[in-house]
Amino acid sequence: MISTGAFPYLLGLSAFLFTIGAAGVLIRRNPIVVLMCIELMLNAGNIALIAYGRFLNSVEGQIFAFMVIVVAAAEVVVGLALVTAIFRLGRELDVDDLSEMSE
Amino acid sequence: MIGQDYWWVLLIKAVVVVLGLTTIAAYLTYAERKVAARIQLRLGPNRVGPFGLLQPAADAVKLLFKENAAPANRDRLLYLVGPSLAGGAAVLAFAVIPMGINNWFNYQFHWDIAHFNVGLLFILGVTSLGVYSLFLGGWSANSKYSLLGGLRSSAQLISYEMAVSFALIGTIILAGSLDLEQIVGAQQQTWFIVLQPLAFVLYFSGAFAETNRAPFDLPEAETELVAGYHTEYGSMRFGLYFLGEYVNMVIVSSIATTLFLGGWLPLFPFHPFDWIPGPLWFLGKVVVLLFFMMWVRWTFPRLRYDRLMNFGWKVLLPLGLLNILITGTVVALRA
Amino acid sequence: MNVPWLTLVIVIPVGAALLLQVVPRNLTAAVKGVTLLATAAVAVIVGVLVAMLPHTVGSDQPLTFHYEETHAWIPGIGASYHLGLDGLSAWLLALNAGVFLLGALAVSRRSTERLRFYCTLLLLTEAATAGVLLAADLLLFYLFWEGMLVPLYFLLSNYGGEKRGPATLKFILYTVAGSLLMLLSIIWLYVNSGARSFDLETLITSSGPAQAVIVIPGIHVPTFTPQELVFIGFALAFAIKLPLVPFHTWLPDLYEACPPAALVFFAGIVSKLGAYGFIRFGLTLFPEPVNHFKWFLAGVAVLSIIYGALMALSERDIKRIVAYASISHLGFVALGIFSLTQNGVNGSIIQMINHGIIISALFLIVGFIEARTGTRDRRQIAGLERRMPWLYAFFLVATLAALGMPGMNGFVGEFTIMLGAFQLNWVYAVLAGGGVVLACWYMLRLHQGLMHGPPAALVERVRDIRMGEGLLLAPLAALMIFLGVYPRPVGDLARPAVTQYVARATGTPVLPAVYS
Amino acid sequence: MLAQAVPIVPLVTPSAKDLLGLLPELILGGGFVVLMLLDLVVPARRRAWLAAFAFLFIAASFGACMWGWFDSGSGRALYFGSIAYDKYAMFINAVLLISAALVVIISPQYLNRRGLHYGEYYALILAATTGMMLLAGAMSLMVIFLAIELLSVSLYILSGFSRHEERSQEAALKYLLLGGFASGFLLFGMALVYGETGHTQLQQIEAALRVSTNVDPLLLAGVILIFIGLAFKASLVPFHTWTPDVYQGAPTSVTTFMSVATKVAAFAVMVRVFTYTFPAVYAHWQAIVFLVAIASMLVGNIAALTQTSVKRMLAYSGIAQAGYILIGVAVSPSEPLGTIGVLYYLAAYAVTNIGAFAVITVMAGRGEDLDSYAGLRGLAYRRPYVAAAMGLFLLSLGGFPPTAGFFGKFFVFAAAIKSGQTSLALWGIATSAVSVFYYLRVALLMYQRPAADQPEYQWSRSTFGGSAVLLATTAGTLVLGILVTLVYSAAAAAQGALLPVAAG
Amino acid sequence: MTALIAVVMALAAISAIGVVLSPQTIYSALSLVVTVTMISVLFLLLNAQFLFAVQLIIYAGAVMVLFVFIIALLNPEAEDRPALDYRAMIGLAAVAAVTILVFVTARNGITYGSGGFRGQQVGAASNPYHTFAFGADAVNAAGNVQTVAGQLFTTYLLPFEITSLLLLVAAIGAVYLTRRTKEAA
Repeated sequence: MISTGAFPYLLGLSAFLFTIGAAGVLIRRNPIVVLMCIELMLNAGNIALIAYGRFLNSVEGQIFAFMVIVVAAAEVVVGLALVTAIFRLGRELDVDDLSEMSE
Repeated sequence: MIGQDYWWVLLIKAVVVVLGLTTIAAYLTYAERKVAARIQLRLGPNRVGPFGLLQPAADAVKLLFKENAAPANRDRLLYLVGPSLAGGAAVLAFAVIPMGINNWFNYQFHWDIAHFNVGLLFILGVTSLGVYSLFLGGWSANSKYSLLGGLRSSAQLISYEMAVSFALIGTIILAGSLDLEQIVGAQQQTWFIVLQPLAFVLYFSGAFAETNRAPFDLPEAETELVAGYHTEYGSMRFGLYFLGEYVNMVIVSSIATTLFLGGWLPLFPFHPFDWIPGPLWFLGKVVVLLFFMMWVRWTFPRLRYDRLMNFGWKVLLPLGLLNILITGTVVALRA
Repeated sequence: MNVPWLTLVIVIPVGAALLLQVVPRNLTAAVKGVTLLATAAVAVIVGVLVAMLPHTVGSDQPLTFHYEETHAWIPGIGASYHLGLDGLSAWLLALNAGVFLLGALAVSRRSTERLRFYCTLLLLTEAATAGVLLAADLLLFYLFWEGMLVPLYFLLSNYGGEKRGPATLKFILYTVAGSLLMLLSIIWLYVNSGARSFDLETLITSSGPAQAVIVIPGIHVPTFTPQELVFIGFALAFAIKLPLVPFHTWLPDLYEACPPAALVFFAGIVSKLGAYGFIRFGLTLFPEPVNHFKWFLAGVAVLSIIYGALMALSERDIKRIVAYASISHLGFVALGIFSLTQNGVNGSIIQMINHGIIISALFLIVGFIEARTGTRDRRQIAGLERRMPWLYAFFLVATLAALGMPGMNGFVGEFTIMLGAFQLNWVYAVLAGGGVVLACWYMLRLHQGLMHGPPAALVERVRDIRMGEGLLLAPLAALMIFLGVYPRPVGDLARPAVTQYVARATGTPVLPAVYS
Repeated sequence: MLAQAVPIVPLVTPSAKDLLGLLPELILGGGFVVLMLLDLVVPARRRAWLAAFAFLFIAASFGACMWGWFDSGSGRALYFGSIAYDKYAMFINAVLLISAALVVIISPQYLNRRGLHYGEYYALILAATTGMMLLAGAMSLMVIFLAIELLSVSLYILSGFSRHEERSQEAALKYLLLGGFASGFLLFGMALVYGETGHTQLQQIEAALRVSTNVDPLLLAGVILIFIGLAFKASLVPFHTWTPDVYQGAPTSVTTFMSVATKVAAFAVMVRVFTYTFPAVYAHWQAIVFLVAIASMLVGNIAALTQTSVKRMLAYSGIAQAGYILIGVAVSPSEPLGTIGVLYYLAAYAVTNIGAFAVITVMAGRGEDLDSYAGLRGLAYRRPYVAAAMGLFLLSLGGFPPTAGFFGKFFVFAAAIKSGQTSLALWGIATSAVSVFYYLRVALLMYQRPAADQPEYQWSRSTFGGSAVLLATTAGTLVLGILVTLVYSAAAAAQGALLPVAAG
Repeated sequence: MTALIAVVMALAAISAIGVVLSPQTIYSALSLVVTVTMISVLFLLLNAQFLFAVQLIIYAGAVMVLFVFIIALLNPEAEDRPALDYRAMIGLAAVAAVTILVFVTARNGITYGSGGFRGQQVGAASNPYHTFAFGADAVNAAGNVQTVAGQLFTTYLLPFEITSLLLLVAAIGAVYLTRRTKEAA
């Protein structure tokens, strides 16, 4: 299967996805897209976990990643529920505008 | 592990399976019309070729040469992606369906593309992607009928996928493995349809919904939605959706065969039944199930949408859980 | 004698303050009654304690505390509830009790609107200041020192003249900044003492020698040792409170905005606490730094004397004149302390008491004048002598005391301090003498301007002070004269403690108690 | 090819004793489920019963905590090193439970007034508290991550609990998006730490770090990413941007809970992870924690100066307070006073801040929050006791003796000086002096006469529950400021028994 | 096989860029579908079959469908800001820098040397909990689903139970937040 030599590439990919997700959170304004960028970050973490776990012969990485997927699902459910609720109240979806309170 | 075959063996297998599936799917359209005709006391297609056997080919030619009519304000890319994906997930899932094992000249030949130690998980995972094809078809056309159809189908698929997965877990508990070959092997004595009748019923009911067939064909209900998510598709793009639906039928039947009907195992484990090669047994069982699906389609009325969702969530899912509970308890007690 | 008298001194006002919360707000008589009763009770207890205080030097202890109370408070870090009274704090405590009693008496009956809140704050302030004077544990001391600001803040910001907002804020920010630095120093002392205790007596005996920070070996660079830095932390807090000159700017503004009744105890005791801190903590904990800085600090004190006097000369607002006079007087106190001589420190203590009495009287008088004429501009007032003969008499006594007329108490303190200053260096004494001359000038000018000459327009209708007001001033005036003629009680009581303090500061061994 | 399915690793199931050690969390988690079921049968008018039930569960859990505190069998890790059963966790649990109980007591009145009285509220409060308690004991990166998510998801929902108010929903969404962002950092950091040490259990990570000689950049990156993730939760600068908006938008009773409990839990885990698991690489993370502490103190206090809304002011003040608490983490791990200071500060902050927010909650009018400074003006004239309590809380936040806040600051400053980081204490003291300005400004406002043209604000009458909470927090603020040794000795005991170091 | 890995990784990376830079929300979502699918393939190649299935079923099959669903329902309009403005440029530069840095660090053999991963060596020395009790290839021999499941319900029971609580909370919250009530305007 994948040899140890691929590890740097895997970790590099993981870092790439993580940073691009983080950059996405910072530059995008649509909350749905921001949520997706967060998913990207969590996925990046999962890649790192599983790649490490594979080469450490440890299942902890996989179990951790499994939990993370569950967490991500929970977060998305609540996030999208909020997005729907706000949309129902008749607001444009824009993170930068989510500052009715800041004067 | 995905298997120990040479790469060219894999390639040949893959080509054969893809071609075979398309052909079977094509001829299923023919079979469907024939069955429908019989049930409705008609003849069905009988003009093209002997008994109308070339009808699928004629249809294919017609679809291919028809003019492409597409909505003007569609999403151009996704409009194409949708049909292209149709059936793709199903074909992918077929890669791990085992149709038998032969030992030729010390070369262990698996009648599948990839032998995979968690085949069932693979199938569950891959089939969950099928929803995108329907959704994209419905969404990209920018028409309310297709959108509603797309959303309905997605919701339906997701709801029933849960129920279907739960139904399958009983067999996994019994077989103690996720490897499809091992699951089949565990049915050497008794098919799981005997041990898990409820699970089979649950799975197959869910399978109707997953393939969008009557009585659960709400997403493409002609009378309400003007054919649903593929309303705005014509010619071969429509053909692809059409094909995909029948490939899906083959897949769900194959899964049911593998998990409940003993896969490639003969009906009775002795001569002369075991002279018939495994793959043929497998195909035979699949054909029976396919016929059953068609039969149901032309004899059952369609459910209302809310009833459909209720049925999935409030009947199939609890029953599936109950089945897991009972099976698990029994297995735990016997161990 | 198992009664925790010192705790009672703190607890009685707090208990009374809590009791006030359940007294209905409109029952002004009851509110005043409770306040008076509490302050009077404290005054009685303190009076008895001071009267019975032994005039001895502690034999085996570095400091001479009496009526000590020690309980574990935060044993985990070695902080204890340690109270004690000695000759240094005894008279200040008496002054404290006295000015708060006066303050309680001076509460105007007409301002009933928020009397209860006012009285609550007054009582809490009294508890805090008493705590400051009694605490023998550094953490406990800090607790009261900083806690004192809380009631004062509300008092000043709620009841005062129009400019009270900024003035109060200035005061609080100055003092908070200073005391936070002191907190830092306290923690440093605690951490580096080795004894892991906040107890003053323990810290005095266990503080190690100061280590100089050597920047370049072999070359003397004037840097501060850590202990000097810590001393600076303390000194800043005390200098701000006192206040010494560069840190004095909050004082005139605040006194100007402060309600007259509150000024009695504010000016009477709060500013003395800075000086008290210098003696109690500065001299004992930091003998070397104090010795090191004494020239500089005494210089600052002289500057305060002269600057305060000059500012008092240039002001027209009588309240501000008294405020600057106060700065000048407190400069004397500081000068006495930093002379690091027995005479000087003793004089400082006497002067603190005297100044407390004088300044209370002066502010009361200023308050009466302002209430009657409606102005504080000294040029708009003249000829009060005829309209207010009683006030005239009291004012005369206070003026003479303030300018240091022999026979009045101000003279005793200033004279003793000058003696101490002379022992330090004659220049200081001469300059301080200049301050006395200036004091004569501005005080007499003020007195003349206000009292003599033809009555000004504003003075036409004023009436003399009432009986009650007169009774407030009478004991103060009596004390001014009494202490001027017979200052021995104060000096004798303070002497044993001062001997110890000065001995520690100058590094000379404690002489056997010479009781003359 | 038909390999037999045999278990490869011997499977060891956790023992029943482990379950007993987790009793406080179990009671609360069970309470969450029970409340959801009760919500189905309790009629809408009787929802106050749910509050009573929630309170009972919290009380029972508190009892279990007390039992755990005195249990001689504590001081070990349960579930194969997943969660600690030690006095430290019990201390934090107690603080969390008291906070939750106080919030539950003031909530019915507030929720009724705002038309938000739904059963989910109490259930979610219990769920969030469960998450925080799990976090307080967490001994594995997995449990830390999941507990943080459990508490965060519950709080996201609670922040958006006012469904028909845009402000609340937007606050919740903002909180969720930034919280999710933080989770990403946390997870990636955990992945790196796991990969570089080979473990997710803190005890083993600590042991591994002690053994290893060279320090990998990726490991340090992981440590720092974990810090960033936790700093978000504790709202430290520069990861604080969500705080004011969320505090202001969320229903006040939720803000009360959130402002205190989240911080308590976040710092609890921060101490366990940084001070006791990563001491081997202290030299590498010290500078960042140091800078973040200073930045929090500065930004929080300076930004609070210009606020005109009480909730926002308290939000910024909370940021500054977090900076002070962080001093206790930034000092050398070998200095026990740092941890004790953090614990004391957290307890002090909990009572004080709950009190301050409780005043706003209790005074809230129908359908709107008491939010602006102008709304507080003249409070002392109409509600003298409430105003006096609020004044006390503000003084405590400002660090005046003899209140709880003073000793919180005192202990962390003492720890800083003791471990030779006087500059931290100096920054703390300088910013404290600044903070006096805005705390006293609000205090003064309450004691000012209401202006003639001021619109008459509808202050509500305090109910029995509200008064009880104010009384309790007032008493707590004073007790922590005077009878210091009660909590100090408990904190010292908690620090002494802190896993993972106490075990090894 | 190497080619396959390279293609999968490249696709994952490219589609991730697509998530961030797509002007239309739906394209972002579909790009993310591609990313998670490719990641699932990576999981498969990394011998994490269970995670592969979970990733596909939960992420691609449920979470992303939910996204797509909501997008279709709400139909949010395209953002007015150009996707590739200066902020995006800075962001991408940072991304490139971080990626290269991490890659080089991992590559330089600090993380693992001839004796295997550092974590493994250190871990083996300090481990009382048998996490490495599987031999080097025990995980690879049979489907590691069993190993994962066995550990999940024994050693990692507590975290597993917390996830159940978490899901319950999320479900309740989603229902609460989206429930229509009479007082809704």
